[in-house]
Amino acid sequence: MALVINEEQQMLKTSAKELLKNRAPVSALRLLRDSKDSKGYDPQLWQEMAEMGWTALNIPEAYGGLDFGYVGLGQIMEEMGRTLTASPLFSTVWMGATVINLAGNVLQKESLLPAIAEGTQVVALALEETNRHNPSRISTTAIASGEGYVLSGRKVFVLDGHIADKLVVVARTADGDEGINLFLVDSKVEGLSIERKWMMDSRNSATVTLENVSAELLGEEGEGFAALEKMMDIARIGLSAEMLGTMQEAFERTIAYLKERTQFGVQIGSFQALQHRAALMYSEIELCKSLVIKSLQAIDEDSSDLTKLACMTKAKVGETIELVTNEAIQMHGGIGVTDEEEIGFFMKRARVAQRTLGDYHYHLDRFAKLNGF
Amino acid sequence: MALVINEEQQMLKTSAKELLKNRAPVSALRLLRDSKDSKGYDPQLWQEMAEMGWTALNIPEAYGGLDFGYVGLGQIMEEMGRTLTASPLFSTVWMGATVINLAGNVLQKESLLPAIAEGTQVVALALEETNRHNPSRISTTAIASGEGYVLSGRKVFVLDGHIADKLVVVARTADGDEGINLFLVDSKVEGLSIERKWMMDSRNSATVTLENVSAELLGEEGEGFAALEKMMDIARIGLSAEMLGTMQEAFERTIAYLKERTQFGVQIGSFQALQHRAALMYSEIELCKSLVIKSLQAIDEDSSDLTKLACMTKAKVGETIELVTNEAIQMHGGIGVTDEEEIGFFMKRARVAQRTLGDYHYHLDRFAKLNGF
Amino acid sequence: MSTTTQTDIKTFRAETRAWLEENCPQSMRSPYRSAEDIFWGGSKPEFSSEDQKLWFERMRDKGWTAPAWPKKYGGGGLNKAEYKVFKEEMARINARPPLFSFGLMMLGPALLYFGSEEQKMKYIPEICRGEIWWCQGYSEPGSGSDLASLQTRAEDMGDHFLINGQKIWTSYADQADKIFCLVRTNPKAPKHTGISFVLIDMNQEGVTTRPIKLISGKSPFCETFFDNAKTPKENLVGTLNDGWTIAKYLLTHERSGIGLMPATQSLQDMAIEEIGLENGVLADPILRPQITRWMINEAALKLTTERTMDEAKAGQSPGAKSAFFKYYGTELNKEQSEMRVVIKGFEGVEWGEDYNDGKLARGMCRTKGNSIEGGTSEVMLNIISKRILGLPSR
Amino acid sequence: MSTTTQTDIKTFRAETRAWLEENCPQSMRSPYRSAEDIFWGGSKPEFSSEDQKLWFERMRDKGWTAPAWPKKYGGGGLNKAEYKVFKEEMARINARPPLFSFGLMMLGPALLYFGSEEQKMKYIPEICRGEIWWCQGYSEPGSGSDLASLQTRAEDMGDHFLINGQKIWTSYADQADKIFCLVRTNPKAPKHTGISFVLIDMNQEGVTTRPIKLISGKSPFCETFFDNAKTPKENLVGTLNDGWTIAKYLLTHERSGIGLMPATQSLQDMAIEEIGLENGVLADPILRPQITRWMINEAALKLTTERTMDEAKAGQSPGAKSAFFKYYGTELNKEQSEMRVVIKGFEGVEWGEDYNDGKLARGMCRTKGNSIEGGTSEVMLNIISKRILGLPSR
Repeated sequence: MALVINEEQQMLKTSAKELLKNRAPVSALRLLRDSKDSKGYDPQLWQEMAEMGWTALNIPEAYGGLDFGYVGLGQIMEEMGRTLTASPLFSTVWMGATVINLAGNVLQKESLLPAIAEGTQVVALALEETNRHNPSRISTTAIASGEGYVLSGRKVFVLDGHIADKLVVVARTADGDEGINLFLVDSKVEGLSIERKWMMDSRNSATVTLENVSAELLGEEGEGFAALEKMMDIARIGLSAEMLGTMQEAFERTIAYLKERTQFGVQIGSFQALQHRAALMYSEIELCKSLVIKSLQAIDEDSSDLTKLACMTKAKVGETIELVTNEAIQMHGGIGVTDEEEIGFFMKRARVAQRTLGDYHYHLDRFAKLNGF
Repeated sequence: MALVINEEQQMLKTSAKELLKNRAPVSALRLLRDSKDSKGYDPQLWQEMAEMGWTALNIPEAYGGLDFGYVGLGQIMEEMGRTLTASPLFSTVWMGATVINLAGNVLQKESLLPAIAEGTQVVALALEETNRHNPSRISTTAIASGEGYVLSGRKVFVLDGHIADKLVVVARTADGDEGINLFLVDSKVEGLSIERKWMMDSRNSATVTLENVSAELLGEEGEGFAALEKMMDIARIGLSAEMLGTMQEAFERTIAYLKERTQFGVQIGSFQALQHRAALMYSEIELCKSLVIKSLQAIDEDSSDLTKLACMTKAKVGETIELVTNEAIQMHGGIGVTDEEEIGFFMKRARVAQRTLGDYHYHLDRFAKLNGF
Repeated sequence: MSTTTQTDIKTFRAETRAWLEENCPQSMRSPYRSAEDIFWGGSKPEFSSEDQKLWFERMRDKGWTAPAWPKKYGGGGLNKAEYKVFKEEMARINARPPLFSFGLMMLGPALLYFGSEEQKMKYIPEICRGEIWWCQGYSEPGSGSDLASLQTRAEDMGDHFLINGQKIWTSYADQADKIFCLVRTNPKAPKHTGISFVLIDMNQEGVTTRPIKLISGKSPFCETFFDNAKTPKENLVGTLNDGWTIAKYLLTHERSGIGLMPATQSLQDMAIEEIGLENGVLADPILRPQITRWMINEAALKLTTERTMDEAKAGQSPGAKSAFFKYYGTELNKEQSEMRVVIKGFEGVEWGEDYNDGKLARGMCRTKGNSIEGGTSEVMLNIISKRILGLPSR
Repeated sequence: MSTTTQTDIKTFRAETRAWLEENCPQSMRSPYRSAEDIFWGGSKPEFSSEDQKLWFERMRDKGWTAPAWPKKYGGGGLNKAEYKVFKEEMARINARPPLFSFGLMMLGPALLYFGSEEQKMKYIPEICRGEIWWCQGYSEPGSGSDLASLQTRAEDMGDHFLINGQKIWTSYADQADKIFCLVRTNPKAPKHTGISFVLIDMNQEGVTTRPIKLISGKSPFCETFFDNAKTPKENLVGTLNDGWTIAKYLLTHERSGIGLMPATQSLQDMAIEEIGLENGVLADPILRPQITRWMINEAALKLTTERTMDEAKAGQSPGAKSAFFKYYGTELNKEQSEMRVVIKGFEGVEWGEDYNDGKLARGMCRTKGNSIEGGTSEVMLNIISKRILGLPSR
């Protein structure tokens, strides 16, 4: 498949850029942050996104979706990465809808996917239990009880946890990876407590405690971990698309600053040392672009390379976004470290995105293991 | 102790610089190489070095040495690093004399150290058996037989092996590190075959095969490995001093070239990108200088930090010499990759020195282990 | 200065040790843990504890807030050998400096070197007694690394200068009593010339300040505005239009000040505790060599500081080497603070609601400024390449 | 050119496959393993095997040494769709190119674009038939990256040019029949102007060559000296004094040629074989992430080549992007060849007595030139920053 987006995808990207420029520039995130907004996102904007179909792109037509595919959804992420837009798109659509579609039974899909497509349901994934990404180290327990299960444990870094209607909780019914299963938990249920955390990127994250919480198994027992793994690879690619947008925006702003700012009587962009560092960043970003488009296509094609591609992409994008956001601040000089200038927001978002679903250390190591060394 | 050399050491360094400039510039190594010299070094120069006392600096007065210390010997190495001088100083004095002095009994010291001090005995260490430095992986066997031992095995990368009068062979009498011991082998003895290898740096290295070779235990059984380890740390520091000289010379030649060479109508040293890369190299070299002097002093002070310092020094120096010699060639441009220009010799020496007694991968890993992680 | 014999020094060491043992409160015998642990002095002094006050007053009364400065200006009058012993004895018990201020760090040294006798007698004793909080007015919006392009003007009005303009990155300007300041006194002269070094009272109409918020949150930095502010002409330090000489002298002083910050827990311990070992090695195989390289570089940098001092003692001039220390130290500091964030994972990127939360993330953000303030890394590399390596300008 | 329907293409594929199956000797169905496997053509052709000769002659007779060039100049006349199929079918059986030459790679494309009809009819068929070995005369001692500073002069003598000067890095000049050459035809004009592109016979008095030895050992590079050499004026290609346009066109062609060299064994396999695994991971914990990063970068660079071609097909111009490919590809190549030396340890730094020994060490040395020849990495970064990013010149 040609490594370019088609006309329809381009149109979607253009319309996303337009909406986000008007409705969700970086200043919107600043406002959410400074007002300590209780929701951490703009529900009206979220509704507009749903009206534009963004919440339905990866959902099959049978469940009220558009079945447009992940390449298109990736274009939206890239544009949201540029504007640092806070919304439940990643938690609900990339993670929630994907895992329900992969693992859920028909009834579960029927009850949840149309609501996600309409933008009326926010879904959060409760996965992590330690400070570092580790999907196999699950100690939250799930014990069969009557028709359902009872869950107990503690989850950290639950993205959009405090605004979710439903949680998909990863819990253990037995030892080993096969003993790890997925459960649907209503956010209002007894025994569940959700504590919002204030993060560096001013986005939503929560710590969730479950004490004998009633839950419904998502899909079949024994199949949860495989679905979780595939969903994580898909979500890593989506997040990489967002990070690609973020690094491109930070880079372009920096190049613009280098052209505009004068020191010692000349534009600082005329200093060769900065030029070469800019050219290096350009090169790394070019590589990231290729990995992201290839990986997005791999989702839609259900390619057997999905795992390796997701791993490579998150690793390379993670490494590059650190380089680019650090250089962006350094090249902005004194103004770059003030809160008034927006460039710092990109660095902060980069750090949290880096941690999400495995940082570049995690994925470098994983890639070596996938290759048998 | 102040991290500077004293007046006596400075005098020694100055006289070494003088001798080497006249008798052993880089062109001397080229000549040895192009004539495929059968010895791979200049015995007359070696005799002059001995007359200047270089071969006696680390040998106790009781055994005909000067007991001048390793800081002084390090200054010689640094100067020899600048001129890429081929000589048995490292094999015979840094490794041979050191290990005999550490492990040998009085009789052995009396028979060997004075001869080394006089420059009439070349000693080589036969340690490695695999392609990568690994002092614990010894399979050469030593079996007690009569008053002595009989050795069988194959050794690679034996520096100065084909010109040595004596070999110190590392062989195993039992399992584990304690089972590793040191043996003196005469280079003319039956069952020993020595094959010279032509190395990238045009210095001497050989593959040594032992088939039931008669050998004498150096010192006491069970104490060999500890002596070997200490000797290796000392030798790593000596080699680092040489590498420091090599990187400084390559760097200074490059800076001179940057000032001399014009392109696009200006000196290429006025290009800021090259200036910053030069400043980076300067900084790394400064760090190397401090580690080398501190480590040399640690030998003379018999410091308990010797192991950590040797490890840090070889790691940092190894990393920096690769940076500097690569940049040196790149900054010399087209001329830098011709054999006619001498700068390539520095890169080639760097690569072999890097491998000797553990490259920077080895020592980074070792340093982490020494620190319990 | 008097010379000191070995016996004198022994006596001095014994006396100092005894005095410190008796006078340094236990709570003052540990490194600073937070900004509150530093006493800055000033006309409205704020102590965070009784011990801090006691310790400051005892040391002040002995002249030991500035132990090596001449006694006649309020210093301790220690000679080199004594000062070395003093520092060793302080370090032995981890005693905190009783007073920290830009007066001690910067203005004092500059006055001792460039000031008139009147200025020394007037200002240095105040600094030693911690009575005046001085701040520094160098950078301006738009000047950045190109400090000499500064625009704040001081007009000669006969008996005083009339000052108009704006300064930025003036640390603690909102709390300071006075400012030492670079101003343009000859607008027609080329950049480096025509600049003077003057002292200005902050407590006057015509001087206003505004704090700057950083990416790490609140900060000591301010913007300072001069709108027809005044200062008597005797507050000119050094020669008119030759302030650049003093500025350069002080920049070198400042650079050597910004270096590695003390960290509460070593990187290595933090990593072992948080990430753990597998088969005896750190369970993050990528972080492991990064930490190792950092440890080696940090140790080597410390040794290089030591070596440079030893070389200076042996008569070798350090030249422009402070640029190297500034560059390397701040880059190392940025690295270690990034690694701490990585080690702590999700917790490392927590920000919290309050400035005292999210220390790792905020600390990392703060270090981003290290390679910008006091001369950017790029300027340091320029200095190394031109002044140390002698590479040509275009 | 004719358009081709899907049916035509299917037929073409079937025919091509059958023809290749029948005509390509088995020994020609594997990638080049060493320099000897390449047939360069020339007036004194040297074949390393009978199969090589047979394969060349069969392909030559079909016009498939230059499959996409027009038939009237001796090419295969394939249209785009057919050429794509041709390449796919060649790749399917790993068929080696039957002829490799600077005529095919560089001069031919330049003549097709800039040459007169007479020049095309005269020179291109010879190139396709591999009868003439062309070499390239661009660089001069002292010109380096600043190619436009060249000094070799061609004086207008009425019917011919008189050529004096010296070229360097002329690959295989000692074996070549002719040279395409940049010369200065107007010494008064500024650098980029006043340069012309001419074709010169090497077999004449006044042209001498001397091989250059590299740090890797012997090399195809030579120095070439012109001492009153001559060439008829009809051998001027393009417009007089406008040779720079052709030079730039060709430099771009050359850059896209220097890229990753095929390696016999993957880094990863070599490392596993030589170093081995411990607890399932490579026993060199520092090399492991280096190899991993390299593998990811290499895959990403390949994808970027693919993406750039797809974008070009979709109408987006690649602009100056060849500078990026040249830069990144050569840096990756240097890295992998350094890693091979590291993996092989002591054996990796063996040099041996003969040029065929010490392949790893010599190979590593040879790659050092990759980031210099065809435009240094620094020049590539300059091009990226100015032509792609639009950063200003000083």
